[in-house]
Amino acid sequence: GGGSTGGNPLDTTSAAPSGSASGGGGKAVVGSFDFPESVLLASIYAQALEAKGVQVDEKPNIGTREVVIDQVKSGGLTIVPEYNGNLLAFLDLKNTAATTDEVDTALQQKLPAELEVLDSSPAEDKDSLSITKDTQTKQSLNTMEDLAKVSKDMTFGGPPEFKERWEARLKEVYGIEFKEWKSTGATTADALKDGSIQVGNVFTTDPKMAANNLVALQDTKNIFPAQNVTPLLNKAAATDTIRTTLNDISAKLSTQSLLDMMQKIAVNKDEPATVAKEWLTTNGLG
Amino acid sequence: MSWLIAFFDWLVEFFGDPARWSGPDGIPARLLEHLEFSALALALAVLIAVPLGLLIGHTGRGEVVVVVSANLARALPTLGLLVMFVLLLGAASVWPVIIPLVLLAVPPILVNTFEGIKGVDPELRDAAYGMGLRGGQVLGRVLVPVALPLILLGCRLSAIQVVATTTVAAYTGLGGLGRFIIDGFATKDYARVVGGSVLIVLFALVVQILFALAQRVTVSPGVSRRLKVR
Amino acid sequence: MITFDAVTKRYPDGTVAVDGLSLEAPTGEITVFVGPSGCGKTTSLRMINRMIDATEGQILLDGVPVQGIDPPTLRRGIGYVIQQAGLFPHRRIVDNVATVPYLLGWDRRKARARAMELLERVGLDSALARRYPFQLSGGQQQRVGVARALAADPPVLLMDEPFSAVDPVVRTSLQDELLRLQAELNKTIVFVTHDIDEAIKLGDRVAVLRVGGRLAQLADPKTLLSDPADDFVREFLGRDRGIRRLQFVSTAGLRLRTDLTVEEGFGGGTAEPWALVVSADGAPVGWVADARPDVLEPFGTFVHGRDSMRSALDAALLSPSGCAVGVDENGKVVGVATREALDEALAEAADG
Amino acid sequence: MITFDAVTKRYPDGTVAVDGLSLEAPTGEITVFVGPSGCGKTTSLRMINRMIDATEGQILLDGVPVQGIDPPTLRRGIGYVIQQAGLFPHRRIVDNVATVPYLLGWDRRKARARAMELLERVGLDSALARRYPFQLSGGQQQRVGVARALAADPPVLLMDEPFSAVDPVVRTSLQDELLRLQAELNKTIVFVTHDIDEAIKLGDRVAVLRVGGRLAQLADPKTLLSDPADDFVREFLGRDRGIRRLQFVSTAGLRLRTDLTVEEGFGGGTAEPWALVVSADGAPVGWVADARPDVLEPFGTFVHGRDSMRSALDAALLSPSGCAVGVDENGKVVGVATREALDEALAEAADG
Amino acid sequence: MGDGPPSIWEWIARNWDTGRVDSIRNLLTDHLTMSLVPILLSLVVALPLGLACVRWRWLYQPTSGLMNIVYAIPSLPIFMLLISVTGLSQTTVIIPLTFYGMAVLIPAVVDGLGSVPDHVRQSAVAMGFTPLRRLLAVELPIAVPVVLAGLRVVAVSSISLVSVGALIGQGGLGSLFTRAYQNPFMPPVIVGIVLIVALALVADGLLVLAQRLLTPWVRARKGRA
Ligand SMILES: Nc1ncnc2c1ncn2[C@@H]1O[C@H](COP(=O)(O)OP(=O)(O)OP(=O)(O)O)[C@@H](O)[C@H]1O
Ligand SMILES: Nc1ncnc2c1ncn2[C@@H]1O[C@H](COP(=O)(O)OP(=O)(O)OP(=O)(O)O)[C@@H](O)[C@H]1O
Ligand SMILES: [Mg+2]
Ligand SMILES: [Mg+2]
Repeated sequence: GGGSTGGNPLDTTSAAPSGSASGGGGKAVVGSFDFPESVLLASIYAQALEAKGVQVDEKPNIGTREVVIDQVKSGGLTIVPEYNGNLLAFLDLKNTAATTDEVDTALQQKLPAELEVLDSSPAEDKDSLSITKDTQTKQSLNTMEDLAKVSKDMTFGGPPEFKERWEARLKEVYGIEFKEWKSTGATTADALKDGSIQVGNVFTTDPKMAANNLVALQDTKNIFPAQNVTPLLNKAAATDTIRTTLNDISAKLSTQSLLDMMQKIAVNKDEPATVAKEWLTTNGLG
Repeated sequence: MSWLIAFFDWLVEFFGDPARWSGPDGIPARLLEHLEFSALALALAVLIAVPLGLLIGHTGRGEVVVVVSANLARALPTLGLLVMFVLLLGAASVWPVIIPLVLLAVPPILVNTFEGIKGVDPELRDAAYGMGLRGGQVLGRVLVPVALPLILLGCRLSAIQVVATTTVAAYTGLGGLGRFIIDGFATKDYARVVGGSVLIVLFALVVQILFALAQRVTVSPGVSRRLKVR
Repeated sequence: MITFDAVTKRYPDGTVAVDGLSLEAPTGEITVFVGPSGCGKTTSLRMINRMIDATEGQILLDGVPVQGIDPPTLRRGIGYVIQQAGLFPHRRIVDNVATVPYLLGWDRRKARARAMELLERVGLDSALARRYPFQLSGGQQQRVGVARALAADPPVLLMDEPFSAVDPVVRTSLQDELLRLQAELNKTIVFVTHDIDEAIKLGDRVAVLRVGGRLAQLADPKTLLSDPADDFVREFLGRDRGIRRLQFVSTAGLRLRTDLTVEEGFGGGTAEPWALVVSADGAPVGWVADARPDVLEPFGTFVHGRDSMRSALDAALLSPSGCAVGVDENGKVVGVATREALDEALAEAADG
Repeated sequence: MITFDAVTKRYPDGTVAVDGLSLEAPTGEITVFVGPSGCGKTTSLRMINRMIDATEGQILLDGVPVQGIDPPTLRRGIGYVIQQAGLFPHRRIVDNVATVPYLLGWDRRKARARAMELLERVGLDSALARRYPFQLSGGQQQRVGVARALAADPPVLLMDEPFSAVDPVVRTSLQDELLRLQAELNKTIVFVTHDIDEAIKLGDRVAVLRVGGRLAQLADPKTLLSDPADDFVREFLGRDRGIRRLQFVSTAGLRLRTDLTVEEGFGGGTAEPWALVVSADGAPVGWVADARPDVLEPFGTFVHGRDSMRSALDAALLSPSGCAVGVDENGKVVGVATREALDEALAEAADG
Repeated sequence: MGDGPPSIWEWIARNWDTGRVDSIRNLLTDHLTMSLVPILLSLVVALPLGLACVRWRWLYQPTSGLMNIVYAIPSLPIFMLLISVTGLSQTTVIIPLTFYGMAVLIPAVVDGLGSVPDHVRQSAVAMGFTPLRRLLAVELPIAVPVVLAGLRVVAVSSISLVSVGALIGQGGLGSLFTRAYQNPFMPPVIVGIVLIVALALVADGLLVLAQRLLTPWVRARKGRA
């Protein structure tokens, strides 16, 4: 299918960028993708900024990168918690940068003029192809190379945009082809468990990995790039207050703390905002 | 104007792509899935609502139940029900989609069937009994044929709502034309969103036409007064 | 014969619609229930075919209590005609009429043939048979209603204000039609109306009910008019009771004089102050007074032997001569009823 | 006075509803338009207040052509009453009646006071004023319709079959009410009906129209009955024309005999074959025949001077004696009209 | 904050008013705005359009045909397409819901005016009402019950439809559903459904009350069998 987004007349949209830094705190619209970790990160950003006197408007749970980035470009959103690798892949599908540094460098080159990324945090949440422990033992699969041999009989499940981005790359690098691609949003883990798919795209920090006995196949050829949490900003609306605040957060955020926080959200069903607040307080940012 | 052109471009892009016309993500497969979900939901709704409406309209007992429950069912958010049933039953089966759709489809059919039967001229009912028709015969041979336009109207309204709402099924990973819309949105492929929507609207229009035909065939000209007088 | 034996109907809300009603509707006659609105006419009628069940007492059909008969079976043997005809809008006229035959399991062809025959009988063009009810006028629909009730040739016919929704002219013709049909068919008919004129015109016997569902009087129309049982009935019968009574007095015995006519064009007079000018073919032309032989005065006619004394009196009152012109069915003068002759006949009627 | 001057109405589809109609509806009188269905009665009526505009000819209101007047203004000065009363279901009775006063900008209090006064005038309890139309019976609604039309005291009243949807008893009382009101108010009324009895009862002048919208006859009711212009009118007037004519003949000149009464309890007879027994307070008790002195026979009464000859004749026909009992307004016997006296009076009436 | 998932009551208490955008209270307010505005807006637009359709009969066929099509378009794609025009605002949800409302209300207005008995209209003319005054003082008031019946349907379904907006992050209480779906947890779903149904019933009740007050002349006439 043709997923071309070029020449889309709606790409340049009407909503005017919110006026740039004005005096004290300024204004910011913090958005997030439609998965809990993104919502959590956005909430951390938002509450930290509020503490700094920025007037914050939150728009959680908007949708996929394709939709969200557009909004940041047009100024409908000021800030989104991004992952550097995915952002790069989104901007330049062919780019093979893998490590955090490589990715960040490449990103700076490819980033459109309206956008700005801040420092990448050490906290990382990688994409993965995951299978159940059951499948792993039965078919003795450990790496994605192993998967290539059996993938033709398997059904894959993941968010709809994953196919667009990775179908070609997976085939090219590993020779992985699936019998069928299914769109499973938040239910990928459940679908793996009930067997309606055999391979799924799950984030490595997703608490569902552990909860459902899932294992990630090793990405031996490093096609999934580094995925450090990286704030993405609308350049026009960015202020120094925002930049410093967010950079402070990125510095303090680690993969482990992300995992811990996600655990609270997924298992204890704590609200992202509450968890975010807790973390900010503990780290002296709130 | 540019709107229209863009719209047209999208349609060409969507329908013009030969790959769209085959495979599990192709138009025919998705259409079939959509049809399956909608038809199943509608059939269940008809099976529930029509007999209930007939019974209550005919006996005149339980009128309040109809009004209240119909209103309540209308108020139920389909998305909420969908999520609730996914959480309860898992995303693998079709029931989490079908149940909310049935709940959505029942009120219009129920209310219209009930009103249709209740609204039949009491003189007519009287005449039927007076001629020696039994209760069931009165219902089947007189009340239903006379109330048929309203009953069909209820089914048509429900069918259209179901067709439009089956889209939401895609949210939980099930198929149907909604896939084009959800996936198209996720990948910002507006051609797919527009193409899917157009397919759904066409689908709904076909449903309208089918119901209009069904009405022509099943409703007596004496009731629809289609015939020219003299 | 339909027998009401101390029948009472009390509705669940306590309304006593019919109270201890006992009467008989003889076989082959039209019995009319008449009375003010809410007096229980409809209730009484509907107890016969068990659309409503009596609270107390019983109703017998040729001696058999209706309570013992399964209602649908009972009803298929009783024709039922109501105000708006109650035709099934989704069926063609012919199928409407054939409803009961179908129910009784008649062969389709036979049922339709019967329906066509009945449509003709009630005076409807067979071209109407393929139409739907909405394509008929109110009067035509009412005729279809009657045909439908007659379809299975039931011995009993119940009619609840069948003609009250149509305009007066059509109404009169429907009444005449019913009388003509009844003369052929001899059904046992119970007819409900709130119009006393209709009751008197149609009824062999008229039952006047008063509100509360009690029988005020049961009598043939003539007796009703001459001997109302009480003030309620008298009031209900309204004015002109005396004049309307004449409707039941035949002119057959009315003495006619044939010596009061002169032929048109012949100048000669009679010995009397008035003479009736008659045309060459026997039709009346006008009265001439002795005093003014060239002025034709108006006249009134009645068909001798067929019309009632009411018509004869009316005819007499239309003319300054005070005499009514008797004609035959073809309009030919058969004689003149003088005021004396009328007085005589009226006096006799009053005595009888 | 309303004047139709060669008025023709042709509908866009070509139907000629009214064809060259010329007539006058005099001030302070009731002019009735009567005729079969579709003869253009409603069309004629509505051209007066310009709900329909004439195609040719003109209509004058006291000499002023209505075409020159702005329709809403014209209509506010003309009362209009129709069959279904046309009450506004969303307004209380009092506000319904006050509609035109409100439109004319009257003060609210004054308009309501006027409405209350009118409700009383048409015989409605003032407790009904706060009700909504659906809470009233058909007859009551019709009374409200009349009150509403009268609210702004318009000199002209148009009534289109105002009483034809109510049952006969109520209808009669509404007609009586209208006559009583008119005696007080002296409006110029144009009244449409298809019921010839109503026309004759209410009309000072009756215009009979034939289908196609042509005037068949315009006359006062008495003339109409005695001299129908042609067969169409004669047919339309129906039977009993002679008898109904008597309605317009007063009993004032009827010769009464006072020597035919005997007091109750006194055994003595009279010289005649019949004697009327009268109670101590003057009320009639019954006739006794010479031959059977202990049997009381029925009698009929009329109020002498007030009732018409029709009543007198009816009264005579109710009794085997053939005599009508004349009473005064209180029901006391004033004398007996023998058949001879009646014959005399009738002959006179026929001549007149 | 204890370990393990909270009970539904704890969850409600925790989230009722956190001061954040996604507290239940704020969602409720958003939900109300996004459903009430289209209800009112569609009424305001449908009235003149309905009147126009009555005045010019030929308009009704095409209008109702168009509205039939509008009714058949699922809300989701319209939300998505509108994002590019109106952005991530409540307007994106309000516009399509307004159109759905119109699809129900225009026929209701037409039917309502059609329910004015002809004799009532005629007698208004005959009493000298000018056309505008007749419309305002006679025809519209009598049409109220039918229009209100339509408005009840619109109100209830708007309130329930807003929740679909959650799929683009603008769903009021509907966002409880997406949240609960992404992070499987039942209490938000239940709270969402209950609140939406409650809102709908309250709105419906208010409209019934409004009908009672506005149209005291309409009473269910207890017909007898
Ligand atoms: N189902 C019922 N429940 C309670 N009361 C009833 C019922 N049906 C009729 N009635 C009452 O019984 C009485 C007689 O009703 P019925 O219909 O027999 O009168 P009717 O003589 O036919 O009157 P009409 O001339 O108006 O048709 C009335 O007072 C009526 O209100
Ligand atoms: N708007 C119209 N367009 C065409 N023809 C009409 C229209 N209104 C009435 N007519 C026709 O004009 C003729 C006279 O109609 P009108 O309503 O005046 O009759 P009417 O005497 O009042 O009859 P009815 O007693 O039935 O009320 C009828 O033939 C009728 O069909
Ligand atoms: Mg009755
Ligand atoms: Mg008319």
